[in-house]
Amino acid sequence: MRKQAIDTLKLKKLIAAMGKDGEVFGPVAGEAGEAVLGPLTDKTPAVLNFGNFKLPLKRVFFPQCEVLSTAFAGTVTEEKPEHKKIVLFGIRTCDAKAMDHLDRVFLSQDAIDPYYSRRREDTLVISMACTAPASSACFCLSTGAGPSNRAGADAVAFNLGKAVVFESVTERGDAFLTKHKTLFRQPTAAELEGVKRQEAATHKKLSQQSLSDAPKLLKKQPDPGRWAEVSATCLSCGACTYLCPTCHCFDFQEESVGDGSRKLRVHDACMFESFTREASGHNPRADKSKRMQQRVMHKFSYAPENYNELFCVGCGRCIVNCPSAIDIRETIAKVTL
Amino acid sequence: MSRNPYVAMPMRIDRIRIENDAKDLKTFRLSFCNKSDESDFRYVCGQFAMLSLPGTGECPVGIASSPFDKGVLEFTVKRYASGVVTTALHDLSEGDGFGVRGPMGNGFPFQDLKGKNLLIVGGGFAFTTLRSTITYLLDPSVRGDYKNITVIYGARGPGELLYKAELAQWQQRSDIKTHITVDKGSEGWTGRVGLVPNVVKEAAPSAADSYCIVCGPPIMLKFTLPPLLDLGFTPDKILTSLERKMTCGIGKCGRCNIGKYYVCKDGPVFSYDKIKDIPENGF
Amino acid sequence: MQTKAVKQSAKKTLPTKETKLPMAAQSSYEPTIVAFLCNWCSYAGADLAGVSRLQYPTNVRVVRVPCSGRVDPMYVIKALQQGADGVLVSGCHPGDCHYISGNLVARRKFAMLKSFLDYLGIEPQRVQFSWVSASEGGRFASLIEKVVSDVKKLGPRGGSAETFRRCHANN
Amino acid sequence: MQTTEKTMRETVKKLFLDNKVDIVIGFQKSTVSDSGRPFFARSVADTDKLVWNDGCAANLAVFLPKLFEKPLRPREGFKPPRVGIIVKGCDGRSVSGLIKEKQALRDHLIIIGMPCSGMKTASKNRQEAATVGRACVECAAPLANEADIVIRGDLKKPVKSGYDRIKKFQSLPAKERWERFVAEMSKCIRCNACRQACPNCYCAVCFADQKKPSWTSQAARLSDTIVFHMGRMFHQAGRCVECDACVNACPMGVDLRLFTQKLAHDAHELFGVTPGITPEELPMLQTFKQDDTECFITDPEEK
Repeated sequence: MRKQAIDTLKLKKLIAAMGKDGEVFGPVAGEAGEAVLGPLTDKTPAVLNFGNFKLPLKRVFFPQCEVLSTAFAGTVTEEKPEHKKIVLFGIRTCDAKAMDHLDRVFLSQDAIDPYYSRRREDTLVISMACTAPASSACFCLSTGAGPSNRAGADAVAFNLGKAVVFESVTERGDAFLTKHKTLFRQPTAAELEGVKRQEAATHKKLSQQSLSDAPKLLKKQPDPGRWAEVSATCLSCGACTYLCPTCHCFDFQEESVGDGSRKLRVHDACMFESFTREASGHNPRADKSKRMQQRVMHKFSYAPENYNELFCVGCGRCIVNCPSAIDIRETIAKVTL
Repeated sequence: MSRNPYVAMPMRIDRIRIENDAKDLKTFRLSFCNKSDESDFRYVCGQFAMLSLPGTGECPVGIASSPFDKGVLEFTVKRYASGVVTTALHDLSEGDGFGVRGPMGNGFPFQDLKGKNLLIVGGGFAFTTLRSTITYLLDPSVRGDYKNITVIYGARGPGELLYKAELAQWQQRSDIKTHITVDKGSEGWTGRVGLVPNVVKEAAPSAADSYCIVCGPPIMLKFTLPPLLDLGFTPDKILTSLERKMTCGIGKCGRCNIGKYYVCKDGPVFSYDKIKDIPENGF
Repeated sequence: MQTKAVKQSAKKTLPTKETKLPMAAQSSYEPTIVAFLCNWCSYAGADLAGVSRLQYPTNVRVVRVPCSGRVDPMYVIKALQQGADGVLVSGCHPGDCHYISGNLVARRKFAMLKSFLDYLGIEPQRVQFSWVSASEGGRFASLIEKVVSDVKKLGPRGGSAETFRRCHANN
Repeated sequence: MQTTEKTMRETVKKLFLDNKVDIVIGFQKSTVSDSGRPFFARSVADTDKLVWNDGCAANLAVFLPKLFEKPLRPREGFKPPRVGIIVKGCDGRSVSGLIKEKQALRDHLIIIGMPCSGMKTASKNRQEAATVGRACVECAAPLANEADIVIRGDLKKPVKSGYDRIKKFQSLPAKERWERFVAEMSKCIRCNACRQACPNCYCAVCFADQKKPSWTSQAARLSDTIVFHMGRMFHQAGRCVECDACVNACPMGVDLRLFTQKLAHDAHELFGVTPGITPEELPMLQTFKQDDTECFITDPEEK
């Protein structure tokens, strides 16, 4: 772990230099004024003060729809994942943490996902610590992620206004700091102190309630009636799962094109009734309370058992975007009461 | 880079056999189009594979052939009226090709079964991987590793029994005890009539030094498990195979998740003690 | 517009190479019209046109349906997506329906559909509705002529509906 | 608004005390903002949780079809629940439509009409403050006409015609209209929130989820997304009550209203039907009149 600082005015130069390592993406101003993930160029500078993207970062590594193979005249051709170097700069630490979770799934040694792994290899992730919650639904501290967590990123940046302090997390992050050492300087003692102060101040602005007990409580198998109660107003749409940075359920779809076809991998959601419906018509999760249970249990009970991590980073997207404003924290509290 | 787990290997249909009177069960015998795939495809009885039809989709099916059957794979597929892939598979003819992804899942733990008595209980269409297992166990090179083998197999009617020729062969042999039963007899049926749980109770094989492998529809499992426990089989000695809708087959897509397990990766074979407390186990 | 930006970025950074599938080469433009014809009137009308040796363009692909009321709006939408340049639905004249009122229900439905698709930007000439009776072979031939020439005038679907059509667009 | 809320709570409390309802569908305070979110009150104790404010935008009628759904194997003595529902003008129109389509049982339903003064909808982009939605600005009937109980309070002034935007869009060239439509469609991530939030989308199996035939796939391919939305929206022809439940549910801010409103406009222009208000006996597309418009019919003999 190394720390380097750069004056904010020089940031542009750094981004230009990073451009030589691959295409640089980061938060830029969208059409409606909100920050979106877009290419950073001279004309579109990074927006450093933003809440968070509407769409989760997983879509960069695990796009909503990708072609796995093409079939024509009886021959199936594999669509090989391509190499393309990317640098992600200034993304939120919760989104980076979510990538750390997805790594456990897609890069698990028994079966490595070639598409995800290729993109992950080719991408340098530099996250930026939050200085304030993006919305009142943020609860990253509760999940153990926290506004300046390092997981999933190669380096973390701290915006101190006049200067930005970079801290490497991985060897790749180290190499990045070394490569651009002419632009960086050693951080001053005041700057290092500033980083600490910023971290402490942001922590205070967040909900302190912890969810670390959730796996233990959920393991006791809450009464099905409680699940029915908390899911009563659920509409069974996929807004929560599609916008969740750690949800990774997918489906294969076949698409006929002319005389051939393509096999696609597309995002799917455990909240849809059709998700587990079998050809025989049998559906083990026909009831929406079962589906809600699956989603919550997967994040807060099964994943901790398998990976020792809550599969929730507390970004709050599912709460903000739920048409019925169902709050996952409240759901857990109610079923484990 | 290792093989892309989402891309199927091409196979060709050598033979199609209709298994039952209702004609909704067909056994496909496949051979490998690429020789290299044949040597790569190493499997254990109880594993399954995704059958992949370009332009239509995929479905998971248990491997019905034995690892000793060189160069071929067999799959018995049930056609469902609302099943897009199973219907399309049934429309294929000999000589046609489709893709196979696999082998997937864990298979039966033969290391643990060595030197034990085996009770194999099957019901209906779930008999496919059990046929694979029995064929494997009866091979002269491995038969000596196991003690007594008892098979109890039931179907709804005589016309619904799978692999009739092999069943007849097994009944002739002395190194395996076979009980075949149907829920409802028909004209010409001289065999046993009765539900699988009752036959288990009647046959009452000893649980001493034994393992039980039981596969069947959830309703059969529900009623067969209590007599097995009564006979003295402990939950860790009862092995069963679960079924779920699957997409990826490698524990990523999230569909077959029950409790902390993925049926496709951690299963489909589970010992009963692992899954008995999971409410979603289906029985 | 966030989605757009992300989609663009995804496209730029992660180009999934999509093999172009071989398509039949087209030299001069001949549109494909999918026609849903009711069994009792319009299909018989088409038959009569054939028996009477009337000439009409060969661009039309006929789907026989029991009644114009049987035509689900999804058929029309799906035909356009799958690459039809135009869609024609034709049934019995009002009052002549074999099922008494199937075509009258269809009339309401298609008044709404045509107006809606037009509003979304699909040229009205691409989706047409008409009545042809079993005795109107001549009317059928001139109907097909009109529809084909209307669609021909619009040119290949490189225009407004290109994004919609699945065959060519890699979208 | 506070007195309205109080009256509403009292009314609901009385319904429970008089044993007239089993469930009342209303609003409760959201955990992250002051706006209301759907809530099922099941007892007197729950009535104090009910809220009424300018953030109660959700259309509660969406829950009715499932509540009244007869189970596949009903237990002996099965009776559908007696449901009370808090409605704004738009929700009321949806309820009327559902009754007509036999998805809600009128005699098991107590409709509580609220005085709606326009609902603010949470902004899709977190930076912006909530504003009164277009559906409310253009609302012609803010009070439910079929209400059993009407709670008095500030009522929004109804507008005569809210179709200016439709007419303006209509006047654009076809190419521009298509481009705009495609631009909206390309925002969609196919989460199905629009469909799930729509009271009219109660089909047991949606055409988009059908596998045989497969009309469209769940793949977020633009072409399939277009088929999905064209199909879903057209299924609202003569049924859409312009409540904007789909618009409010959409996490991506797709302007579905620009298109669904056209269907409402046409239903009115072509057949004189205002869904949920016109007391016609059958849904618009299940019936006909001898003199329905023929203006769209191609006449090959016409010169």
